[in-house]
Amino acid sequence: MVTADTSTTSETRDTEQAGEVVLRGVNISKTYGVTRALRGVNFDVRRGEVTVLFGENGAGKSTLMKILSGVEQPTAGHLELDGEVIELASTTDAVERGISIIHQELNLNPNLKVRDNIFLGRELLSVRGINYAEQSRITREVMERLEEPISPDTYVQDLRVGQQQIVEIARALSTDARILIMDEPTSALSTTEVHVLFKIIRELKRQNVAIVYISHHLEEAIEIADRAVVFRDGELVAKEDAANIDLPWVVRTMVGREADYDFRDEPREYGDVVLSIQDVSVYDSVSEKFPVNHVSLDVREGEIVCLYGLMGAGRTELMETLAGRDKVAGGRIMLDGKDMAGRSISDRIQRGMGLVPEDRQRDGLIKLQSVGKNLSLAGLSWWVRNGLLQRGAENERVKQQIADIGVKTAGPQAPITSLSGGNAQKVVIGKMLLTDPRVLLLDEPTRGVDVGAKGEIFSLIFKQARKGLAVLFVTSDVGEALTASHRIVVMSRGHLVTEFDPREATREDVMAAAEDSTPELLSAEAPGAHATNGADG
Amino acid sequence: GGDDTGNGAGDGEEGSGGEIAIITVDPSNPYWAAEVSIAEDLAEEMGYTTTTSAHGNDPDEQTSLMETAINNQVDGILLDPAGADESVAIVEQAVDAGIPVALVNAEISETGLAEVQVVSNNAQGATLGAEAWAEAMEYEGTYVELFGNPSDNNAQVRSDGYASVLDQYPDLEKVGEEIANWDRQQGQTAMEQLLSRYPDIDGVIAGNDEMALGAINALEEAGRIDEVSVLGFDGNNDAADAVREGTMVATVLQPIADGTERAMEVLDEVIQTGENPVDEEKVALDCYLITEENVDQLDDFILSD
Amino acid sequence: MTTTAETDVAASPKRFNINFGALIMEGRALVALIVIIAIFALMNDNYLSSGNLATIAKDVAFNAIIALGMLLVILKGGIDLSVGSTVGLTGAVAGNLFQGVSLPLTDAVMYPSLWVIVVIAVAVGMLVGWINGLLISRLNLAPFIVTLGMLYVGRGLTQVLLGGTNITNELRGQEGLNNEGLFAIFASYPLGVPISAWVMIALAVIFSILLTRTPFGRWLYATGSNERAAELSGVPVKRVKTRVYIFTGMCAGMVGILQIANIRSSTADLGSLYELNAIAAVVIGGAALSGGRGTVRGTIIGAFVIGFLTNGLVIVGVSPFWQTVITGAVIILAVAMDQIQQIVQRRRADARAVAQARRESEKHDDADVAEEPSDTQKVH
Amino acid sequence: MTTTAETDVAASPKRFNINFGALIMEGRALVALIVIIAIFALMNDNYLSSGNLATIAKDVAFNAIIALGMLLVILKGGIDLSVGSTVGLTGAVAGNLFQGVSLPLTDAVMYPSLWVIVVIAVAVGMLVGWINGLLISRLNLAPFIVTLGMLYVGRGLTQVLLGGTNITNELRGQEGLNNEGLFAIFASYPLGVPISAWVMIALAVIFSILLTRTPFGRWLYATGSNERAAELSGVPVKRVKTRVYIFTGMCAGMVGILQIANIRSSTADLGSLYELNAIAAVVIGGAALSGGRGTVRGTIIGAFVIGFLTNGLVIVGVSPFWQTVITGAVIILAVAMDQIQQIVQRRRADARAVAQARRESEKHDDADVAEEPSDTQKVH
Ligand SMILES: Nc1ncnc2c1ncn2[C@@H]1O[C@H](COP(=O)(O)OP(=O)(O)OP(=O)(O)O)[C@@H](O)[C@H]1O
Ligand SMILES: Nc1ncnc2c1ncn2[C@@H]1O[C@H](COP(=O)(O)OP(=O)(O)OP(=O)(O)O)[C@@H](O)[C@H]1O
Ligand SMILES: [Mg+2]
Ligand SMILES: [Mg+2]
Repeated sequence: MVTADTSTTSETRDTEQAGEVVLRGVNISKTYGVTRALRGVNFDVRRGEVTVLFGENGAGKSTLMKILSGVEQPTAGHLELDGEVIELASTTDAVERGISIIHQELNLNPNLKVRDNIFLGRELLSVRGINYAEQSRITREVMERLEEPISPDTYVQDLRVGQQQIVEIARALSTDARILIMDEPTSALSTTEVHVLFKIIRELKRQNVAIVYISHHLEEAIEIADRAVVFRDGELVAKEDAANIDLPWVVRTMVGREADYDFRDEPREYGDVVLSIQDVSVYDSVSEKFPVNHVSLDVREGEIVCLYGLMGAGRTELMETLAGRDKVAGGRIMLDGKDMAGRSISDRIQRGMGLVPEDRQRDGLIKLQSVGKNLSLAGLSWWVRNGLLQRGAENERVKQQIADIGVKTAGPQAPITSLSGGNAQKVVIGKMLLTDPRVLLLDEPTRGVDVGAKGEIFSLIFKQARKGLAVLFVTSDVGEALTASHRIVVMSRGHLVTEFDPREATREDVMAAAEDSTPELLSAEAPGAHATNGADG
Repeated sequence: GGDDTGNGAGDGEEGSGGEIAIITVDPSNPYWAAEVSIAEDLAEEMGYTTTTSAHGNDPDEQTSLMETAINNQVDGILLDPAGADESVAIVEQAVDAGIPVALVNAEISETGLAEVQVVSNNAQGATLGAEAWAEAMEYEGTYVELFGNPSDNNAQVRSDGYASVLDQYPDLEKVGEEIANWDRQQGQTAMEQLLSRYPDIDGVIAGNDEMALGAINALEEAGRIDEVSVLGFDGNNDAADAVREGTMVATVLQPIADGTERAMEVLDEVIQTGENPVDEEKVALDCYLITEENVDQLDDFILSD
Repeated sequence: MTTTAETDVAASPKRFNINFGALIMEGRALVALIVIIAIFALMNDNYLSSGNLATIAKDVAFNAIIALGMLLVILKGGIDLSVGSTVGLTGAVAGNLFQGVSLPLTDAVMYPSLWVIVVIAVAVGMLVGWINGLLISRLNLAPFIVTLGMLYVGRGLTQVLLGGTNITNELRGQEGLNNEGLFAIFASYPLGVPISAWVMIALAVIFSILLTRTPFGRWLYATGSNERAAELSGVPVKRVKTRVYIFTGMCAGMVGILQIANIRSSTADLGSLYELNAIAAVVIGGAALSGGRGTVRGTIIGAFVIGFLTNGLVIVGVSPFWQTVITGAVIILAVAMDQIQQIVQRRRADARAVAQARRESEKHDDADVAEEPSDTQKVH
Repeated sequence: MTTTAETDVAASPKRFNINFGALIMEGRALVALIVIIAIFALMNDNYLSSGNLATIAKDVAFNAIIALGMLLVILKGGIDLSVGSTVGLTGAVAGNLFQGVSLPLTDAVMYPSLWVIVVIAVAVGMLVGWINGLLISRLNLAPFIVTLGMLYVGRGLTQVLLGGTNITNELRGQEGLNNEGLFAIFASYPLGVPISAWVMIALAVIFSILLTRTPFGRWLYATGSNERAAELSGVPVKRVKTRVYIFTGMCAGMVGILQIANIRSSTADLGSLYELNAIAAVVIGGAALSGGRGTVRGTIIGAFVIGFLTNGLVIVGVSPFWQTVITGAVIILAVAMDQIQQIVQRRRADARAVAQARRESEKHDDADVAEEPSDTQKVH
């Protein structure tokens, strides 16, 4: 039960010295079964500074953060807060000592209102039970600070992912923490929202709050950093002042070698049109809007088309509609000249169109099964003889695929959960490649994936494209859009607004095209905005 | 209440009397199915409409069904009660509401409430059966007992009745007892297991026919049916067949047909005239022993002379 | 899918402080209830008589009290199959206490007073719940299987305690032993309403407050929808999980007492299959078996649906066999109703959207002959 | 938690082609089985006699056949409470067919031949399953509530069909009508083993192949583990979901036929509570009620655990009341066992890890005295 008494705490803070070590992890080790996630890490958090953690997927960043915030307890080593040895048995312990965390994965309760989520586990009480009025007031305050007009009474399930991430941030801010840990807080945020967040981070620094920041958007992270720390295989391998680092240094230190993060594929002669999207609209009966509105686009053999846009632009809806999960309200989807109307997902996969979904945890991985079974799932029909699976042939092909796409794993029998994020993503892509597709749809294939793996994933895509595969991929990363595609299509508020040739366009052009026509996002706050638009037009 | 009786009396002559609620135990069991069909047919002949419901020996369910009948202002209730003590209160409630209640097949532990309590004398029936069975056993050997649903007090009454006879014969030794919940399949499973435990068993007494028939199946399969004497209770058609074939030594017929008729007649009389024709509220109908000799006279719980 | 359904509706009317999603879910149950009442009332005049309403109230109350406990468990995303046998067990314990307890080592028999008996019986229910809760929260066992095991254990212990006979006369208590009054109190009709209905009302109010106005309520909803998130927010998830089973056990204990007073006997079968009716009531009332969604109001309505239905079937004289069939069909129908309605609505909305999209694109085509194609193809 | 557990174990022995995780889960059931057999065999010599083993085999077979169907449903993440009443219903349908079907509009009575009856009965089971499946997969209703409703509907229809009488003599068939032989075939003991056990073996083999060697099997595991991902991988999720209920219904239909041959009568209560035993067998055999994990082998072992236990309790002469208690306790224990074992193992592993880490960090400290602090502070 924390009361929001901002004034007094910030006063005391002023007397504290910026740059002092406030929280220190000493010799921290963490073991999960046979995995050694952290080995003897010494880590400092300083008042009024932003410490940024870099590291590949599975390097142990989140594990350390969980230990600092009381979610996990170290197998060995201890924590010191203001020079005093402490033990954090639970998150409540940590919050009471002023340590808050924004988790990498969204940790919200969709069936509760925003204010209830923000105060979950530390409800404000009055004589008549929970003091909802006060909770709402504070929530509204925090939301104002975040420049996000989310009502405290909205149910979290009605918010889009980006807004949910804002709620997570709001929760951490509302605890009035002295130490604030942000583990990938911006993975679902728009550029504008990221800027607001950075503004708040700077404000907090002035109030002497210590901040730990993790992101795979390296440029963004370098921008906000005061200090950089690099992890590799559970070990802390480098510490540097922000002034002394640049992108190549970060990549080199993270990956442990000179890594190629500039992946570029040369344009060439493309073949016939494989995928033809003709005036497609998608209706969402829930929001009563058209998240995809009269979209037309052709993708040719061997061509890699990037669908760029901001969060909520309708890209995922479009991709899922192409894959067959959602119905079209108008227009046609043609694959190799055949209309896909009424065809099921599996039909479309058989005919050569498969989707690598945006959320691989939720839509991509069969967690209870092995790497091999995950890989072969979509293409099982290849190995069926007389109704039975030829498991020998299947296994051969799967092994070969693991080698071809470079999945780092112990073998087809290894559980899928043993893979790092990047490798798991490769499995999801490899699964679709095993269906021998004509066109591959990739929705944010590199979200949450580290630089090294990102490069590998793109070289995998390039290789397939050279063999004639048509590729349509979604990204929210302009850099990626400019380097990894042959053509950039910008989507905004459900419309395709413009196209660019990546060799000629600049970052600013592309970003402006996406943001320009999106003064306000298609959020739940503007009901009917689009429907009216549609009716008029 | 007076107004109900009035109604009944008025319409009775023309054969379009009131409504009778028949509340029985479990009409999916042949025994109670017979009770229900006899009562329904008779009521129709007498010019009543009927609603039938079943409490499955659950006093709680019985309470709610009785209350529903009372609320429905039926003209009379024919009840096969769920438990002697458990049913007193609810019968009283019906009587207080001015609805005559006739009890059939089982009694309640108080008199002066129901118009009539026609019960088959389970204890007497059990002794009859036990005597015949003991004779077939030649008063010696080991036996097991299959016990009915423990929450139904007839299970205990019959078991006690058997014991009262069998205890007199020291050479008859009861070696095991299993609960089979009046059910044929459970009886069969229990018997199969008991046979594994006592391969040389000489006899089986069962609380009802269904369990006995299950036991007979088990014995037939084990090839021991010729050496083992089985006793049933109820006198249903399958049991009659078994007696005919000699696989069941005897069963005990509860005069359910007679009893139901008697109860219905009293109920009708009370509804029509307001007068209770019986002197003694409790009418205990004796059970009949069914053996090879008289089994051919048995059909659908009716033993013709 | 159901979740989304609630979402949509809850999303739109943000100005009001009422949970419209929940209301619609309950609305479905309410519609079912009204339809049922209307049909039977038309068929039989006595259906809505005050006497029959009292009967229904009493039956509904027993089911509703259990269902309220079940609601908590289901909100948590669990299930409790052992409530029925806990009702039997607490009834048997109470019955035994009325018979008196032989003190060990002496010949003395102790007769606890009525209120002591009541407290012990309810405590036994809570104990059973606590064991369920510990097994489920500490050992991470599946609630279904733990409570299934407990169903057998409880029923078996009931039979052991009763030893094949029902306890009936002893329940009246004896003068001077301070254990009289079970029937007078627990089978009474204060203000013409059965005591069980009063208990139901009291519990409904208490549980409503518990769920909406206390941190425990928030924690419970949170645990049911996303346990991990709740835990990371500092919700004492294990304690919440254990506690809901204790609440359910408590409800079962209360019904145990009320039922032995109602039927004036403690029998071995008491409470069997109560769990199924309670679950049906909770689900008909709009709760999701996956947890995190459900309300007290809905549950009560769900219990009334079942109560009015079974009573109505009896009162209009449907044959017992068909009663079973219809009850099953109504359970499915009540739950299917809003899904069907949603599907119909969605279809209609989709059709409208298709029409609109077509209209627009025709206009589009006309206007775009010059402009649009160039835009799309210019890069090639 | 269980998931992680399996993962860990499965992860280590990468060279072998066996799913060690599954083996451990079944191992627990196997241990329980061996313990049970050992105890009862010591207490009673007849326990392992060939006659008793045949008895056990028959009982186990009935439960196992149902449990195999239930396994598919549980793998999908569903549950089927209606199997027991489907057993009763198919038995009643078969019984009615033996009695002959009065053709409408004529006075003629048609007597289907034995095999037609068998096929129709099994088809009825599949029909019930299909309805369950459609309601669950198309309307997205919760399996628990749909099959609960179907439990009532099925039982009620059974009672309607039998109308209060058991069908017994007619099952023998009549010469010349081609409907003789029910008992001779479906209650026979080929090679001294009950026919139901042969059916169980055949189904176990078929289901094993189905689960491990066909796309359907993969689809089923995938659907149970992550329905959304399965769908996007081209798995026809709805068809898979519908089909598992049809399989369960088919198994129930087979048991219906086998049981009426076994007890030589078609009764209204046939099959009641089968669902609970089947679920217990599946879960004891290592399957997760949340779906995606479970094996045929485990399920069969689970059924044997229950069969050997209930038989043993009778054979050693435990009082019937206590039999219920012990059965419940063993169900919980069998499932709790591996959790307890895991907790112990994890504790031990943690202790080892702590020791190792400490050892290392001591080394580290020694080495770092000079180096580390400078590293940390150099930025200042
Ligand atoms: N609960 C757990 N059980 C077993 N292993 C775990 C668990 N949590 C993390 N790990 C393992 O510990 C290692 C470190 O994981 P961690 O989440 O800290 O990586 P990360 O640096 O945050 O990666 P990312 O950039 O992908 O978020 C990985 O190998 C991971 O698989
Ligand atoms: N299941 C849903 N329920 C309600 N609204 C939705 C749903 N899915 C998408 N939307 C809305 O549809 C619009 C388009 O969302 P979509 O996810 O397709 O965008 P996107 O460009 O892929 O962005 P993101 O990267 O966030 O997924 C948004 O306004 C979003 O809020
Ligand atoms: Mg991480
Ligand atoms: Mg998207």
